[in-house]
Amino acid sequence: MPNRTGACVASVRIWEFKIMAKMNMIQALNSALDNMMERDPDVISFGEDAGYFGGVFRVTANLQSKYGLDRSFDAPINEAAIMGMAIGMAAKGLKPVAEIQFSDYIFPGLDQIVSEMSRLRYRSAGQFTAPVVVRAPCGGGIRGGQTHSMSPEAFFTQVPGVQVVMPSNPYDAKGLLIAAIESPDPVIFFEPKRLYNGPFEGHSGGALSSWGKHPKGEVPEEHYSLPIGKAEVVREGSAVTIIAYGTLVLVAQAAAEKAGIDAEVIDLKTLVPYDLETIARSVNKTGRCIVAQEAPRTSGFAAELAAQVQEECFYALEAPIQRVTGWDTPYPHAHEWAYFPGPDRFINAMNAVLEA
Amino acid sequence: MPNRTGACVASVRIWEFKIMAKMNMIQALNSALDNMMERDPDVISFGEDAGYFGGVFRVTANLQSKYGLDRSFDAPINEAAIMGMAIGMAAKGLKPVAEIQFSDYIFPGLDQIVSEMSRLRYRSAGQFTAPVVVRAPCGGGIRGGQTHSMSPEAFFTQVPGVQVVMPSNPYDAKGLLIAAIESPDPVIFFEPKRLYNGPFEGHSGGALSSWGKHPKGEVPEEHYSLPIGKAEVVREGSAVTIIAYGTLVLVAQAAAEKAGIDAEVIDLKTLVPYDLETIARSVNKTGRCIVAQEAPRTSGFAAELAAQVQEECFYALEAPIQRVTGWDTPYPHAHEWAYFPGPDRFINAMNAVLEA
Amino acid sequence: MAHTEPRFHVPAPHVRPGDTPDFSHIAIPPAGEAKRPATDVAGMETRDLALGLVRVLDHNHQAVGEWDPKLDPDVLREGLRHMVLTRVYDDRMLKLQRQGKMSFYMKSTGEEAVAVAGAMAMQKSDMVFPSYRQQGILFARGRDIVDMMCHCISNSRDNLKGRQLPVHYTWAEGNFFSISGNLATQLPQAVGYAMACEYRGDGEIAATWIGDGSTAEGDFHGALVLASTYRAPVIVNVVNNQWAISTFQGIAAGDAPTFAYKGMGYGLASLRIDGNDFLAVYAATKWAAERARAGHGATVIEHFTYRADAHSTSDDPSGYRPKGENEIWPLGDPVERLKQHLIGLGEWDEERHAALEKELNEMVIASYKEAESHGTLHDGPLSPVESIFEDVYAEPDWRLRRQRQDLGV
Amino acid sequence: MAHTEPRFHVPAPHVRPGDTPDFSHIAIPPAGEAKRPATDVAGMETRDLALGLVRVLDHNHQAVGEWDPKLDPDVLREGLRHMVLTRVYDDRMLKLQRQGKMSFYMKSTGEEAVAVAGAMAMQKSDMVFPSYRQQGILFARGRDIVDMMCHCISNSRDNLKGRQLPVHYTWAEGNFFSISGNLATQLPQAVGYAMACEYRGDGEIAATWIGDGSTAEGDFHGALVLASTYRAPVIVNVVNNQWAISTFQGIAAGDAPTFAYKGMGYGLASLRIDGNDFLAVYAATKWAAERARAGHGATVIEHFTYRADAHSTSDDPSGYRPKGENEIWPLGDPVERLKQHLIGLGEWDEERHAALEKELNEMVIASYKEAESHGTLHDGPLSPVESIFEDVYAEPDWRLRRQRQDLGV
Ligand SMILES: Cc1ncc(C[n+]2csc(CCOP(=O)(O)OP(=O)(O)O)c2C)c(N)n1
Ligand SMILES: Cc1ncc(C[n+]2csc(CCOP(=O)(O)OP(=O)(O)O)c2C)c(N)n1
Ligand SMILES: [Mg+2]
Ligand SMILES: [Mg+2]
Repeated sequence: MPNRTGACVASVRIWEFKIMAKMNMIQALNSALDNMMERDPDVISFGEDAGYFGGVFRVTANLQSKYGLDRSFDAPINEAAIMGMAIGMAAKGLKPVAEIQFSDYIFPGLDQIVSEMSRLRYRSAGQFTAPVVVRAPCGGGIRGGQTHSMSPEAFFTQVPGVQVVMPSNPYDAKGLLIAAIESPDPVIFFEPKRLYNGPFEGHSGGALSSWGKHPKGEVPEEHYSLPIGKAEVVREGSAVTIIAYGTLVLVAQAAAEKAGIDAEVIDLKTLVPYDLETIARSVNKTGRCIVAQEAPRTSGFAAELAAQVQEECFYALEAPIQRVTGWDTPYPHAHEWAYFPGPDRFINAMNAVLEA
Repeated sequence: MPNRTGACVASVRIWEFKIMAKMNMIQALNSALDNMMERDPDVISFGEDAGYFGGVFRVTANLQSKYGLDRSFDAPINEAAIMGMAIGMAAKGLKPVAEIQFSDYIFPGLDQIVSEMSRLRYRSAGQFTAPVVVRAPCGGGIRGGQTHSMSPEAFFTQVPGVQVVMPSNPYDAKGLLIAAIESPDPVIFFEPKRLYNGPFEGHSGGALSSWGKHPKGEVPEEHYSLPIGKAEVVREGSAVTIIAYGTLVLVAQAAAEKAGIDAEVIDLKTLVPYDLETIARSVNKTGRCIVAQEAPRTSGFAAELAAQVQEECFYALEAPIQRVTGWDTPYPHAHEWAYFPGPDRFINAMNAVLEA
Repeated sequence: MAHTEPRFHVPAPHVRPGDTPDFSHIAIPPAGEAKRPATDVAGMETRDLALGLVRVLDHNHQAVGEWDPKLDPDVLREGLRHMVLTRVYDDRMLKLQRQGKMSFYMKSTGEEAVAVAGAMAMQKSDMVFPSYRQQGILFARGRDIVDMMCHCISNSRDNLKGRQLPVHYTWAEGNFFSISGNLATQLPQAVGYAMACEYRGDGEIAATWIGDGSTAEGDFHGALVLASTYRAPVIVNVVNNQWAISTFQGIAAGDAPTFAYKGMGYGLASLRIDGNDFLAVYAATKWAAERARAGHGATVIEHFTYRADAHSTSDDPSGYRPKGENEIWPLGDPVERLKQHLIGLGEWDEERHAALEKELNEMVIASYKEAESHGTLHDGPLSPVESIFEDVYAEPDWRLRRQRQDLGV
Repeated sequence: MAHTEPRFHVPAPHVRPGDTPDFSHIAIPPAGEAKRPATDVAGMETRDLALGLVRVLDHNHQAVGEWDPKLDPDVLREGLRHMVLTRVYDDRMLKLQRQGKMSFYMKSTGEEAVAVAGAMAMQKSDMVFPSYRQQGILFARGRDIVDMMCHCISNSRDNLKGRQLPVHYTWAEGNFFSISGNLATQLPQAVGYAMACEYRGDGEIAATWIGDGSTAEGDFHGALVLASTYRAPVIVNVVNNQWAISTFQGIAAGDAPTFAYKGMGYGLASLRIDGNDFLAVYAATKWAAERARAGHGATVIEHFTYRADAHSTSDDPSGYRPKGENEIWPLGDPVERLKQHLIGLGEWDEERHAALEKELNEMVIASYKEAESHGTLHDGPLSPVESIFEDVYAEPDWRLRRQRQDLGV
């Protein structure tokens, strides 16, 4: 059972009995869509291969047979058209959940997100809105090479008007996807694909472990939501704060375990708007901070976090904030583990920060 | 006359006599193109309205009549196609300089930049390269509203494989554009359009001043280049370092003058790869730092600079690094001066940093 | 230094500044010739219409042929009124822009029929996704002119709170979508909206407008793929006014025979029509709207017209095309043609026309006075400064709240 | 819960898993029927060819009609050899992938003629911009098989230094452009390259390949706009193998009559051909190459074929289409058809064919042995780790130098 699930879920759990099930992240996301399509006839889902077949990662499996061709359908291979169609539908009051097959392929649709979806409310002064949810599997660790491994989240964190979310486990994935669908704002929802089938601690060689054995692999079958904008301290500690999201949350935890360092690990969950309060509380306590992202270093989201933390917690900081990131290169295929910021890089960073 | 033009120009000036002319930034850029098209038959220029008419800002004026229809031509309104065409031409050995009419409109072409232009050398292990120059007017201050005012540079600083340049005056504009065309790597070349016709110090009401009276408005008519990757200290000082690029370089200088603060102002010129050496030297001296960008705050390039500076100069820093930026909103039309980071916001930041 | 012959083909217009305007290369088939198929015709059967030119008003300004929508004179007079108002409004706004009253303006001179007749042939509950040159729709749908002006001068009553460039209107109440400065983006949005109409089953449809130059964008293609795949009830209007900014239609068209014909590549019903002929625009739109509403899918309509004035107030066409082209444009002027048609019918006369122009002129002048009483861009009042932090999200997050504080508002 | 009738149209294939494979809805015109126009024909005159199906080999495997390229038996045998090699190679690589020897693989089974005949009908100096399913080009151009395998197993001799997914080949020496994982991006690049050929005046042209599903991308449109506008010497091959991944061609095509017909919207010469007919592919490519080289511009060729196997090793088609479709595909198998044609000519026989298969099989097995001697993905040796920091830029900047240090290599 998740232990720190926030007020929202807690309050739900007071008045209804939850049937818990073991779910991997794919099942949890599918369950979120299923719950929402069941309760709200305006929720529809589409994308490349996302209809009949249920998505190349099967996140939308069985939705077409359950809810019909017009509520879960295949889209032509044109990401701009998919985004534009979703905006038009949302403007009419539907709640489209559009899948981008790999986040690497979101770029042909970026203009519709940056110039349209994000600004429709603003430029029309609230007359029209586009509360689309864009789902996109991201990140490496599956030998996908440079076009199936990107973590482009920072691009979206620069776009006023969209919220950006990335869960790190099935329980959060479901609760946050439901929150995203219920949000009045557009949400770019990144799914770390390396975590779809099991937790991953960054040891490339190891056997795939299962969400079934992980506390956050227990997921209520019913509807629940987690608040967008709230981070979670997933490991308490006093020596250093590690701020991470997605796959690296698990890697950071494992690295702290492995090194036996009393690190506090924050799972950010929402990148925009990020939970500065939780971050500042922790850094003010530990006085040391590491920010992590899988994307290339320069101008990644870790830079935003570092910039803000040094401003917010300057006088508490006892060492420079370290960034643990991918390199400023495309994601290589054969040497993907030399690129991926694994536990050793976290340990090095912790040592550097602690020795400073 | 520019006083700190770097070794490259200095050495050129030893052995040839330069005919200097007063040029605004448009003329300087046009002169760079003219020089390069004259000396290298592989240099070609194109874009929307960039051929016969010479560009909506006239940067490519007269190139078609001088060099022919096939060296300066109009392109269909499809930024992805323009980028793709440029990549194909560059792969064959030409040196395409492609204009994006406003940097706001670069997004439909972003995929070709992020997934193709930037990675061609890497993914082909050097067998093919795409040394395209993408010219794009950027920034606000011309009442362009949200679709003619963007500063999207940070998007490109996240893309391994492209260099990113933004000059702040005619002299640098010409020298850097020539360097960009001569670079073996793709260069995204941003032209702060508010500076095209004259220097601008951020006082919205004031009369337009002229580059003719500015030392950096004196520009050699001949070919010269400035090194990509080199910043310049444009105002020496010891109280605080302000790192800026483009329009905000002039605004920062004016703010320091106005407030009578002994600020050192660094004109970054190249964002990728940025000149960490010059930055660190200055911050280690002043112990205080302000980073500035016109783009919305979150995840802008100022965040990268702040993150790196705090890591590099942690023990020299006496106050938190402040960011002076646009707001996390689209660029508004009527209230553009409430959005634009003008001299007062710099002065506030300087005071904050100095009082800290 | 320049090669005399370019090494690859770059299309160029027939004439350039200094040359004599000349449209003799444009073939204009006689009015009344085009067949009007049933509205459930297969898209592929519209080939002749995609290559031809649907015209109703002949050179004597009489309505001829199968496409004559046989409108009541009251409807014709209403259309004339909207078109004259569009022109009067545009002219006045241009003058005011030149006087510094607004930052920017875009006229639709010569293209009034495209917007006005298009809007009148649809239901007011149908959503329109225009480009920046269909202000005629707003008049046809009865938007308050003072409101329009308040937007253009970005004052305290601007319904867009000063956030958008002038002419980038939004009017949800009138089912007029938010105009984007980014070309072609509205197209897939219109298709999505149209699909949502079917999903809702409310009998509504959508229409969108795009310029000749903008058809080159990927979103044009994406939208037609969607429209064809899902048989969406949408009308895609291509306004071929011969020019993008400084580039003529040949840069977007290449060797394509017509813009309408592009629709055929998607199996969509496709019509090329005389965009300066109120009756042709009305009839074609009515046909397409009926087709869409009956579930037979989308129609591409190319409106063959001419941009009689500059692209915008930032543009001076004398740099790239001969002066006076608009006067010899072979399809004439849409206002003049409808006026003459009505006169021919005995339903209108020069005096009434002069009176109409005078009335509308005065109304526009008076409206502007009223608009200015709510402020101007330069002297205010504007929307409150703090409004720049609103509507980014449904609720401002901590970043926006802090930034508002930083600005001290 | 599901509406029985969807509220908007969503196309679906005729049959799904569990159904009996059935292609009776596909009309196959007889071989030899299509006219072969002069290579300088106006694009618009190719309409019948865009709607028809150019076929040379008839049901008796005899070459008939105007499009018969009348190839020397040596050339036919060479083509057969390349096609058999492609298939043998694909089959072996699939097996090896299943054994964990490479991370990923994509076969081109059933589509060998598209790549092989296309490559053979061009000059080797012409640049090709393939998608990931035209490995046949590499065989036709004589690339070393060990090199290809070294790429696929990402070992120390991989000419892409392990940076790309398997099958995403680059081979500059053979004028084979770098394959992208991002669909359709190669199209405008090919057009730009072709324009640069004209600029250089070296008589070279370019060709590119794109899947049916990928034609929906904006870059397909952008490329055709460019090709039409600048009359670029480029061949745009649309490989309609009926499937994207799990979605059938109807999701991209919508109501379009054919993919070739899309070219008509740009005024381009457009041909729809039997993609499983080596001679038809050869003849059409030759025609288009001649046309391009003579300065008459681009051609769109739709290769009507069938993806006989899975999309990639990550895909299992039994989830979305009936098994056995490939066996009843009405245009048969390209290898078998060319083989029978040669046998019919008396220029080939079953024994020689069996011997060829055996020879190529052994060669492929031996090649793999050699390839493995340079390392495998899992056991190495790979390219040196520090090579991941090379080729990002011409020279690594301080960031990359530091990062390399951080990695300790
Ligand atoms: C994506 C994008 N690219 C470029 C521009 C700049 N631009 C504004 S209008 C215009 C010309 C459009 O011409 P056309 O589509 O023919 O429309 P018209 O103005 O003639 O109605 C251009 C290039 C833009 N607004 N958006
Ligand atoms: C821009 C982009 N979007 C999506 C994908 C994912 N994807 C890879 S192959 C494929 C199907 C392509 O089908 P088609 O074009 O018919 O080519 P085929 O595989 O049949 O040769 C998809 C959707 C991608 N690689 N790039
Ligand atoms: Mg136009
Ligand atoms: Mg396919």
